[in-house]
Amino acid sequence: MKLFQGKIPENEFMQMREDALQTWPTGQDVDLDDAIQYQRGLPDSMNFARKMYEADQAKQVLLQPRAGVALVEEHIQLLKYLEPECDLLPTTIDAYTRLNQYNEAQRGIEKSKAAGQSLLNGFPAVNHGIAECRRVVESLSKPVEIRHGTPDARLLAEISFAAGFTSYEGGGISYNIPYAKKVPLEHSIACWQYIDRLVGYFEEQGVNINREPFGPLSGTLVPPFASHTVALLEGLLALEQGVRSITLGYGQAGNMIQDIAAMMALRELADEYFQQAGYKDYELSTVLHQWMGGFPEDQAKAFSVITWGGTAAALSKATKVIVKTPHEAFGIPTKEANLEGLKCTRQIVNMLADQEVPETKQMLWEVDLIKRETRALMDATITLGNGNIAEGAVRAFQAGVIDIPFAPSLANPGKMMPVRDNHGAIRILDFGKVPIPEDIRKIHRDLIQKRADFERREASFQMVIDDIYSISKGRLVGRPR
Amino acid sequence: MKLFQGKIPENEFMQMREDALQTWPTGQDVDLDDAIQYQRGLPDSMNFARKMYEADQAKQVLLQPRAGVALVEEHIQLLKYLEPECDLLPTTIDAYTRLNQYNEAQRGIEKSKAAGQSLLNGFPAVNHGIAECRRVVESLSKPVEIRHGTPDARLLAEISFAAGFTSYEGGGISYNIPYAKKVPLEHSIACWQYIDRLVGYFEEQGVNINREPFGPLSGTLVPPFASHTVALLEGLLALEQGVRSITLGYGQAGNMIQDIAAMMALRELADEYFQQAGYKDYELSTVLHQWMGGFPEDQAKAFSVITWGGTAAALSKATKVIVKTPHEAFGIPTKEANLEGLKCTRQIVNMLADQEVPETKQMLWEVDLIKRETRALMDATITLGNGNIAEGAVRAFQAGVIDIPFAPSLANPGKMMPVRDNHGAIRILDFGKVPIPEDIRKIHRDLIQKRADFERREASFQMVIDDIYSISKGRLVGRPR
Amino acid sequence: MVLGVIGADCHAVGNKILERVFSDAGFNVVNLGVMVSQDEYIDAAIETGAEAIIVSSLYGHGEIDCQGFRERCVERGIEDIILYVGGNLVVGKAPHEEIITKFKAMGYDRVFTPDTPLEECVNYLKKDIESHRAENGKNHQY
Amino acid sequence: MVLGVIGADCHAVGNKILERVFSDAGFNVVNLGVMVSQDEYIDAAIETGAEAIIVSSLYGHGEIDCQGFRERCVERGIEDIILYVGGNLVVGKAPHEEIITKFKAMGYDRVFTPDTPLEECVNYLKKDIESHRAENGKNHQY
Ligand code: B12
Ligand code: B12
Repeated sequence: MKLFQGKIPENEFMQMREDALQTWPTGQDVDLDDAIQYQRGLPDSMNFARKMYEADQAKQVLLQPRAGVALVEEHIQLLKYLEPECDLLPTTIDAYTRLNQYNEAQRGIEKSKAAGQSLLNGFPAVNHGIAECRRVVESLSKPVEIRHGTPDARLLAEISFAAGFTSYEGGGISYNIPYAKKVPLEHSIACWQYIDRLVGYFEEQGVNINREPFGPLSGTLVPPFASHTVALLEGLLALEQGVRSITLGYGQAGNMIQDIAAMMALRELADEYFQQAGYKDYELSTVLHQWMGGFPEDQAKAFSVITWGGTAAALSKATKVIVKTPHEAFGIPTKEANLEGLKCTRQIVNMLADQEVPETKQMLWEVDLIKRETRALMDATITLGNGNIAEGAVRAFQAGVIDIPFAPSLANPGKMMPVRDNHGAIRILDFGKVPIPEDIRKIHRDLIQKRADFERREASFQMVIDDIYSISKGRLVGRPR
Repeated sequence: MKLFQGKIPENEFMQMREDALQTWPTGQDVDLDDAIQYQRGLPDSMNFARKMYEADQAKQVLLQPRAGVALVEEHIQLLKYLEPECDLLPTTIDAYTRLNQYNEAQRGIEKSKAAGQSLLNGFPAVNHGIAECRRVVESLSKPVEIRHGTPDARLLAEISFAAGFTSYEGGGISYNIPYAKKVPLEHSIACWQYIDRLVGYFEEQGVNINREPFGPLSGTLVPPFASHTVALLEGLLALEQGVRSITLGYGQAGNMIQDIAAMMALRELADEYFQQAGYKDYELSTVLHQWMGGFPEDQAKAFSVITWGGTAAALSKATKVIVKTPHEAFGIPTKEANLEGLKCTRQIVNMLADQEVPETKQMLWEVDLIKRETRALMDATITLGNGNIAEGAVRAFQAGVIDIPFAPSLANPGKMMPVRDNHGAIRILDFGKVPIPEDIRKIHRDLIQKRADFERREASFQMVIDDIYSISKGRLVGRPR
Repeated sequence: MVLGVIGADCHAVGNKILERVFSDAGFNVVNLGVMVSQDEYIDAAIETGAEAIIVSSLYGHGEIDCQGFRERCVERGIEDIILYVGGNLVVGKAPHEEIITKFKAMGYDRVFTPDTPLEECVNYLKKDIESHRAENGKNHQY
Repeated sequence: MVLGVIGADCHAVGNKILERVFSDAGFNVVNLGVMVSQDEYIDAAIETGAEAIIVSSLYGHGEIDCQGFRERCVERGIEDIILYVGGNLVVGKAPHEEIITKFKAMGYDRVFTPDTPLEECVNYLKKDIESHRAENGKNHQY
């Protein structure tokens, strides 16, 4: 796959589809006309894009869990069990499918059948194929999204949309950098141009499909400007291929002011860059992920972290919140634990539904800071791309302009090092080659120095390690022990 | 008992003690010199007043559970189990002891022994007597407070202080109005003048004992000005008798801004009234009670409410927070559930320890409103007392100047009716005879009207009922169903 | 009907709501409020000729306070009166069935945990009073 | 020692910390990062003459990915190598003992859940390497 400039022409696209559908036998069953027919037959209440739009208009916060198991029947039971307590349903895909290892996934299915319990960490939708996936969708009455982490998710997308799923998480950057090691960025971005084009095709036929770039990336001390840059680039790439319903995401960092400011900045920056690029006809919504880093093992403490995530979502008026569970630190949650996460979140989101956080100087300062930082990265990327966003993104990673903390991909520079300031907001200890202007660097340096002074130690990698563990050990700022 | 004006003279006080100690055989064992000796022998780390002072200076939030069971051995086990996860320990007294029904308490002890489990809802300290109570204190290494709800708690106080407990919750108003039906206010206030005088005596001997008026009252939609007025009056009454370490309390209402503002106002009003009355040498601290009204039955939801209480405590920098448990809606918690409440609270309090809420116009407006309201009640009460706070308090209740929502006491006017506004802050639907000035009444009326308009219904008692149930049913504002 | 919270229990909020709900449902409610002794209920029932006594207990001592209530009614000559009890009846968290069995054994006609919708109780009471009246009609030939 | 996250697992954070902790403890760490196959570990171990292979698995497929590792080591001629495994080894929440038994049966010398303090693991490894050296000294008479 190679990068495209602008919307992929239909005939070229249709040729590419032939190849993609070959990669596993179930791909043969995809028929685009049938898929569109099927999608048109679904009620509006099961359309993810519609639901997100309405919630955004009503300033509601919708709840969505993560959930996926190996076998269809079990998966249906799981989703039906969660359905009453959530607004949007997920189908989380297993890690083999994410890497297109459909043979391993098949082994996982067999072993799970034999063991009488799921041995996969998600639902292998490609292996199950369209008919089985439609069974899932038809068992439910709320919109269902495919959530995964797949660099090359073309076949999965084809099968998902044909099966009636109406939202698709991911992006060429956000589903590569944190999820893969050796996949070239050109390849994953091109694959996702294909997927966005597929969504664009459905949109052309009047079928709305929601797209959601994956906001939290590595989930570990990611500063807002880094994830916002990726979200904006993937948003632009999606709109370019004809996507209309776009949900930009952010993973809670833990400091209330920074989190609310980040959500405000994200929305404003999106409108700024999308409109600047000439897009008008898009439906923007946002998603906040409850704390995505290491969780405390104690369940009572986990509930506290979950509630704090719900608080951030409610106070920042996110369109939806992705909910964690009290089993997070251990393993794939039981359905009961999953439901508990939803109930806990529902309670706080509802208790805060009628409350408002007044804008303060500090908040607006933080919004402005995040915007200036993000613009620095965005503008450098756009310049590098010379009019081609996809090219720009690839070159930005090569040049170290974008750098995601703790990401495994070899395409990631891995030089930038984040650390919390004395109030727990994420700042940058080492910028690597990220082109943040000097006046802003000084702000970061000073804020980190305040913490160093307070803790009477140097800001160093040890401080970063302490921050990685901090929430799981019961704090926000990783103070020396 | 009749009301005193000013500090009770020592000789008169000593005579009164004779009577009080007669009311149950274990009273005979109280020897004041021995008690002071014993208290002096306890390490500073077990002194409640010291711990509160230090936390206040360091702006720390301390955690305290509620806990008490019928039998000594069991009670020790319970407190030892909770000790590692809290900073301050409680000993919650059973309801018979609270009403001086020591015979019933004795029956409860016997029945509990027979049943092999506690059939009392607290620890009957009077019946157990000094030696047994000392066994409790000596088994622990953190300060322990007696928490109860006793209109006439003289004997309990004598035994508690002799046994080494170093803090005592309650007051002549706050332990009558919400806890009793027919006890005259004159009587309970006089009893608590005695108790405060006893604490004053210990203070004269250099032994610090912390006093904590019970802030939340009926725990149900109590507006800050009502509980603040009671807190200030009981604070003044306590200081009058020689108390030095005083902790004023407030029960979380649920609206973030109102709660933080209430805690700010409480501290400022206390300094204002205490200093105006000529007191300088007191140690003021504050306590926030996590939501004291009806809890959701679902435990995941209860954790959410608990976390929100921890949030309010942390953001308002309360000196301590009284922690609820996930069993709240059902019954006295198991020790495991109690520990879970603490762990959940610890996590949020720690995660917020380094965060600050900037003061906003809205917050300061709310602080000012609460202050003006409270001053209206305080000034009317002081005027009614004509220089005698105790008299003033009694007359204020008679005149309807002070009125506590949903309190069972016949001494309570019961005319004032609270309701939430459209953001969930507690406002007043019907002021009864409470002397809030007309300009402030208009503010309440307008705010309530906004909610009525939003809900397209009249503000009425049905709205109040909906608010009573709201948090237990999963919201803050009781919207029509 | 007579309503109240038994024993040394001061929980007043639920009581105020119960008063309201039963009144709205057309019952003639004599509300004794909180901290009501067994004899106070019975006195009020006899004075007003009530057909039912509705006991609440929230604070955990329900098991102790509620014992012997039926026997006391028998002694005082209102053995037939409908006796309901509800609230947080025991100390701690126990299975609903266990609580219901325990209090039915004490002679309460119906036992309610806090999560029962109040309309349900209202309907039961209407039904029970009707069938009671019918029965009494038969037995005592008024 | 050779370090890495096995299979299709992308969890990179713990791996970076393990590298740091073992290096600080004086080990010579060859870190293969995430997504490492059994043969990649073994290749690296043979190339560098490593005395131990430290396997992480976080993502839940540990049970599938880790099977047959010891057998593969035997095949490739490093049957004696110390094999540790740790992380969120199975799908879901299972009792620690169960997990440990399962992975010990697969031939891992020690099995760690995420809550083990890393110092403990470092100490075990030092001990195991020593006794290994001693044994090897005895058996093979180097
Ligand atoms: C951050 C995170 C992610 C990030 C990872 C970013 C990155 N590239 O690193 C993202 C969002 C990308 C992600 C993706 C996925 N994740 Co994830 N993730 C987490 C999370 C929240 C934190 C992990 C972390 O960084 N912890 C901090 C580090 C310091 O701790 P650690 O990783 O546990 O490592 C320590 C210990 O385990 C131990 N240790 C590890 N190995 C060894 C070896 C030895 C010998 C010893 C002694 C110790 C040891 O020491 C390490 C350092 O202290 C955990 C849950 C949690 N722990 O709270 C889930 C979790 C690990 N993920 C999980 C899953 C399932 C996935 C996905 C498959 C998605 C899904 N279905 O939900 C994908 C994986 C796709 C893939 N190909 O791997 C599951 C695993 C389930 C299971 N085992 O049953 C977890 C437990 C969450 C859950 N409860 O469902 N995840
Ligand atoms: C507010 C409150 C208080 C306030 C009460 C203020 C007042 N005077 O009313 C204060 C702070 C003073 C207080 C004090 C105490 N409380 Co209290 N309190 C509560 C709390 C949080 C809410 C109660 C409430 O108002 N709920 C709202 C109303 C609308 O609901 P309700 O009371 O449950 O009533 C409804 C139902 O129960 C039902 N119902 C009740 N009776 C009947 C009868 C029938 C026939 C039917 C059909 C239905 C029915 O209908 C009612 C209306 O919907 C509850 C826990 C909870 N529920 O969350 C604890 C609770 C009731 N209290 C409890 C205790 C133990 C006490 C104390 C002894 C202190 C202590 N040791 O902790 C003292 C009591 C002293 C005394 N003498 O009574 C325990 C009872 C424990 C148990 N049963 O095992 C509870 C459950 C808390 C707990 N988990 O520990 N309390």
